[in-house]
Amino acid sequence: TQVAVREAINAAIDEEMERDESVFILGEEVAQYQGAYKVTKGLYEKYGDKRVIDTPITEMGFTGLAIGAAYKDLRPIVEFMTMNFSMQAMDQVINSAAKQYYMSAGDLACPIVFRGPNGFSAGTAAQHSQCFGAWYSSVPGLKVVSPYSSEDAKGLMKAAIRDPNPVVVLEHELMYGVSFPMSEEAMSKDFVIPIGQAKIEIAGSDVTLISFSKTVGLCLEAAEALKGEGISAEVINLRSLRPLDRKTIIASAKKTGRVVCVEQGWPQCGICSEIAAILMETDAFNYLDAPMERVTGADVPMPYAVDLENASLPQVEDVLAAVRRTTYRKLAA
Amino acid sequence: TQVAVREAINAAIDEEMERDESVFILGEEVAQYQGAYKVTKGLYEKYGDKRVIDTPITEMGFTGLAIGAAYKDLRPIVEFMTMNFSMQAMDQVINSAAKQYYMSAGDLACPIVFRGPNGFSAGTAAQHSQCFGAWYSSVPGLKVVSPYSSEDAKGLMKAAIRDPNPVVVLEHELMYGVSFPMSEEAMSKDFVIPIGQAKIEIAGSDVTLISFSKTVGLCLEAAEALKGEGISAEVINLRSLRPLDRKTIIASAKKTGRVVCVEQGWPQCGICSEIAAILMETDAFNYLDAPMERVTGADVPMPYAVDLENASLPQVEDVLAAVRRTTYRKLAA
Amino acid sequence: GPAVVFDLSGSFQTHNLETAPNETTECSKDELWNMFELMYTMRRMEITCDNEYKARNIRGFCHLYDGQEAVATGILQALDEKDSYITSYRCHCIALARGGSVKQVVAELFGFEDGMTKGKGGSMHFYNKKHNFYGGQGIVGAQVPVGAGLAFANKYNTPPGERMPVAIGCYGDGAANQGQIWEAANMASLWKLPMIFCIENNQYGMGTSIDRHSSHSDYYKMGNHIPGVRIDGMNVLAVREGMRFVKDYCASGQGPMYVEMMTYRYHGHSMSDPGTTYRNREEIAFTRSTRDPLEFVKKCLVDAEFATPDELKEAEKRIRKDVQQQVMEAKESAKPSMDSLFEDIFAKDLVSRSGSEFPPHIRMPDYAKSFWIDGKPE
Amino acid sequence: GPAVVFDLSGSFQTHNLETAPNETTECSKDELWNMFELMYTMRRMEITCDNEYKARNIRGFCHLYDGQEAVATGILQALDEKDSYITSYRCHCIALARGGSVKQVVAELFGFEDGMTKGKGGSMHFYNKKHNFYGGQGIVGAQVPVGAGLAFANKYNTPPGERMPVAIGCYGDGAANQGQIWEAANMASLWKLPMIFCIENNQYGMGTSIDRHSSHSDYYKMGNHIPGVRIDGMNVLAVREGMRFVKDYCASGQGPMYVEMMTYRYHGHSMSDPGTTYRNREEIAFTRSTRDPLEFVKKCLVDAEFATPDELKEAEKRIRKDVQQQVMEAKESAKPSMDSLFEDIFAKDLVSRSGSEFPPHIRMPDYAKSFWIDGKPE
Ligand SMILES: Cc1ncc(C[n+]2csc(CCOP(=O)(O)OP(=O)(O)O)c2C)c(N)n1
Ligand SMILES: Cc1ncc(C[n+]2csc(CCOP(=O)(O)OP(=O)(O)O)c2C)c(N)n1
Ligand SMILES: [Mg+2]
Ligand SMILES: [Mg+2]
Repeated sequence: TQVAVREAINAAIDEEMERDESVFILGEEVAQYQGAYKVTKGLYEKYGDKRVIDTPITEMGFTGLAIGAAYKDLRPIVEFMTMNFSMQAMDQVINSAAKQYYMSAGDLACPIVFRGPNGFSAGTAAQHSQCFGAWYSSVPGLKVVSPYSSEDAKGLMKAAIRDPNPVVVLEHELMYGVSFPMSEEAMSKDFVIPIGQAKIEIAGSDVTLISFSKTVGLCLEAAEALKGEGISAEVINLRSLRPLDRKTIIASAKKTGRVVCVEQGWPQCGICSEIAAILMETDAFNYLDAPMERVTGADVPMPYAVDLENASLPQVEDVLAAVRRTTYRKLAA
Repeated sequence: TQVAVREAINAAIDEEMERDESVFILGEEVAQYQGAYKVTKGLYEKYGDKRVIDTPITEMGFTGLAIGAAYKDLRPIVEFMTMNFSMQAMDQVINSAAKQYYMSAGDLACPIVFRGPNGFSAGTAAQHSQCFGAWYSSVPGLKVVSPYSSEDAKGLMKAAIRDPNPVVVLEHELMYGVSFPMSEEAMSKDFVIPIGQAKIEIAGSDVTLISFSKTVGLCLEAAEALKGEGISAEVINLRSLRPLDRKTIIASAKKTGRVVCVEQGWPQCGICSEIAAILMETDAFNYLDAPMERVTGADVPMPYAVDLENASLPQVEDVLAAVRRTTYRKLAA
Repeated sequence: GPAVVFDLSGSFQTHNLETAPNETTECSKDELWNMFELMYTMRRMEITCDNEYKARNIRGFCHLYDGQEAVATGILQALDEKDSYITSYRCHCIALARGGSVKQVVAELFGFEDGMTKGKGGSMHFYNKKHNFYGGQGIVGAQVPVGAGLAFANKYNTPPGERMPVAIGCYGDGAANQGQIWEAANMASLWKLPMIFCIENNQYGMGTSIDRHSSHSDYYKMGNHIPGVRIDGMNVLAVREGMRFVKDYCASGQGPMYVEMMTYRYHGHSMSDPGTTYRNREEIAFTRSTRDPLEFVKKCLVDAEFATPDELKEAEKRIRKDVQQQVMEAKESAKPSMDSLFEDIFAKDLVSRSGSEFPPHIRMPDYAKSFWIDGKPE
Repeated sequence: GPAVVFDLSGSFQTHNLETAPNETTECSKDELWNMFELMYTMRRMEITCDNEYKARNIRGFCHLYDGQEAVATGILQALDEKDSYITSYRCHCIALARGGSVKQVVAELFGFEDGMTKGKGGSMHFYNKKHNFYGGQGIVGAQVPVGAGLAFANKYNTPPGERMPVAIGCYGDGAANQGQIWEAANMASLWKLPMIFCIENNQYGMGTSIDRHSSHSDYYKMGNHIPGVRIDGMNVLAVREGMRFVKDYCASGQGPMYVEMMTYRYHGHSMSDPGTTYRNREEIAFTRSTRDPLEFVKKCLVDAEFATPDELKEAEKRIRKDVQQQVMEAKESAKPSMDSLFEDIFAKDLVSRSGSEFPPHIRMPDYAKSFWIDGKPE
């Protein structure tokens, strides 16, 4: 079956709400309006205003409130209309949720999901295009996942809701409407993707392309193009940013000897930077035939005009250019 | 002359307030109490309540307010009692200050300084020990500096205040009381350290140690110890985290062929990660005789008990262990 | 010509105040014509934006102001350009009135070089420092403490005891419960800043009606001990007169004031919202037919014998044409140059405002295409 | 024994309420003795902490509660353990009263294994979920929306129409203008949550007196339309009686209430603050001699003939000894094991509460010393 990412997330939330009375969702416009991006469609009709709750536009407040509910073993799903607005609630997410289990030496768990579209959209400019992958993934006590496909979206969302810890789910607005085939297994109510495991989307032998969220699609496109050039690319969809699946990254790097990382966020201290550090500090280094390349968002606040916006975001050609640089030596040999 | 870091910062602020009527400072307890850490000592008496302003404990509000004042060409210095509390104001710092000049295509500048102690202290536990180096340094439109010594502290603070852009100054509580010699030049009212330039604290040939803030001291200690082992370490004090002085990093890496980065913050997507990525994507890679090593804070929320806290923070032995690993091959050769 | 006195009774409610705005106001022919023309230009500009958006010439968000024209217009009449203005993403019309042109606004929405922010900002990001207009803010509520900072600067720069320029921060009913607004109000009250907290109550924050997002729906009382005024925001003369009162209070050092403008938004929240799922068409139609701010000002013009219906039709035609013309000109504008991507990250200098300082390196998605200040990689 | 009636007139002020707390209260001998003993234990514990801090056995921050004992004690008497309690960093005494012991509190401050949070939290981080105590929060204001969430859960878990357990969120006068508190209050009011917003007004936020940080200093009115009560926080009987009234209101589904406790902090803000630069010694001495909550409860005991002065002396001696004893025991505790550094990052399971889930890799400063779940590097 073909399922759009939006429906996959919706199904995951719906199934988990059905399965567990303690699950509820709150956020701006999630109930009567069915979500600014219609991700919560039908939930208000089905579960009513006890469990599907429109909030005032007060991110710090409703995030704190949801965290309090989680301390008491409810399982809130907090929708940020976009993750940009989670910045108003950053202190609550980090200091009251992520660090809580540790600070209380295991007395207070915080089973909560923070979700919403992350990163760029189309023409929404600097304040509405920030990627929070690197920031959230740096925080111990949090789990962070970021789906690419519909299967990812469903399986990771269900895992996030069932997890007894705070989980940030970084979705992508431009993926909501994209449909993917979904396996029988993935259609089932028991389908859960373990947090912390990357997925090898395509196996390959010459170069490893690593990404998460929408730009996994870019890597797949690039892999397809590279095929024509006789280059076999392995594509890793990270799925989880915390814990990062170091094993899969390292094994692939060892296998191919060449790594290109792709993300839409700003370059400095990004997910690609971390992968560079992992390659440096592990055995993988000895297997590298070329330095890792990264392809990232431009180091500017996102401009509005379409050409400037495009130039600020990774494109297939950018990935291909990086791959060519990194495979250059081999091809020349 | 020996000057403590606290006095150096104080002098910088005092001199700039004297020089420019548009400079003022606000924050919790900065005026009558003279600062929680006494950094603003004497300023209230000297400049009065127009320019040295105690605020309510409302970080988001007073940060936004200061930004508005900066839009009108005043030059506010915002003291966060510690940078941890800047998380409540994160949205204002990033969305209203950092991105503003770009979003307005150069119409609205935001000449403002955000300063305060950053990172760990002694026994203040998880919510009061976070390092914000990586996060802030990832944001285009911001400048980020982090002094180690008194000269750094004075020169960078003055540069920050004079800069027509938002500058984050990451100080360190445990350094406030530490005294350093200060040159005649640094004592002068015209002493300004250019933002974006690292300082080579010690030149060396075998290995490069890179750090910022308090842990520069650790690198200096390590360098001293290594001398005894016949290893000549170059120590780079980054001073600025944004713009990062890529040139100095790369040149040193090329020279020594071995790099160890040290920071107190969490490892994932940290400053060390970024340096790994820089070494990967530049010419420097070809000069590396060993993979870069990083020494970072432990990947846990900061615990309170002293032994656990110590174990969570880089110690000289950790730096030495990393240096030994990275120089191992050479020594063995 | 001689000014006419208009009756404003019933247009105001006050909170914590011993005085109140005048219940009548004088207005000259010129003044009223100016207001009408500005409001009609706003209306036409917004309607054009709607069409251009549908024609896919505008991307991203696009929040229209039609229905609320009397609010900004009345405010702008009561304040002068020394007073600072900051508002939310719903900012096209203020950009227009504070030193901008239809062409500049629309060119921005097209993402063109001649746009007010050269294609960098889009719908939510208009600014005009020279005219004391500070945006344009995509983040709900964030403009309010920033606005208090503008007021702070006004106070800072005015000798003690003298009348201060004021600052106004406009925000929606949905934004009104944002905590940072209260934080700003506390400081403004504590420090007696000449700050106007102005809630444009158009009854909805996106799809949520005020009774569902605010436990206190008398927004002019939300400042608690801070005085407040509720104003009929569909009556431009009431807005102007009410704001004169408010400005006078704030400018004289008595501290901030809350203002609630009762108004309505005709369009959906942004372009993806039809605006008809959470409120019914009758409600919109009823408001349009009974409270439309443009119809009101036209009626005033005719009633005062400042204009005949034909003159108004004539003027409308002229303005429509002018808007159309400016939109055409906007379309001639060029796309921003690729080099502009690297500009405006850092300011070089506040005094000369002489353009950008460039960071040493601006990484691009393809590293090889990065900007280096000296032209070559390190 | 028979209960005695105590006069509480003058102990309360109300806002937006038609009813008010009783002006008299009944109290039995046992009840009053219990309150006294708890309060005196709190006092001795805090004084001991002061000494131990000065002896360098405690590190970091250490915020003491002496002077404010009647507040927590009275609240705890009025609520029961099904009611949730959350407060700020000034939390030792609530940890004590909500299921903790002097030993556990002090051992935590020593950074020992037997500490209430096993040496992980220190002074600001006490919790006891079993006893519905949720901290302990190092970030000013943050506990208040979280507290509203506890109230939310109480409502969620109670069948509609039934009496709900309440939640109380305590915070200081300095915290009271944090915007997130207003955000929480708006939701609590909108959704009729059984939430008590409790301001412990000890007159100062660190070194800043209320008139310098708050434009509105009638904190019980800060909820605006939300009802409020001001209570003499030095009178434990008034606190108890007032809080019964408040609890009753909130539990019955009428929505939240604001409470202002008039109290005083004897110590400086934390250990680095002598507490005497921004307020003079006379003020402290005067409060101690005229309003001390312990002297007050002792006087009540004697006046009601529940105790003789000698019995009280005896009891004080016993409690002092007990505190001392427990501190000694705390000192015998071990330092936390190094392995505990890796525990409690993730919970494994909410139901069995069976300890930690370990991430695959926990990086340590020296990479080689990292934790790997399967014991070896990838
Ligand atoms: C912090 C934040 N949260 C959410 C949003 C998304 N958002 C944009 S406008 C809006 C509704 C605001 O309503 P209101 O304040 O009444 O203003 P109006 O649109 O009616 O002018 C929302 C929820 C945002 N931009 N920022
Ligand atoms: C967000 C934040 N800002 C600042 C601080 C530093 N700080 C800790 S307590 C305190 C004063 C709080 O005063 P008040 O709320 O009156 O409580 P009290 O200490 O009197 O009990 C401050 C400024 C903090 N912990 N968190
Ligand atoms: Mg609205
Ligand atoms: Mg206080």
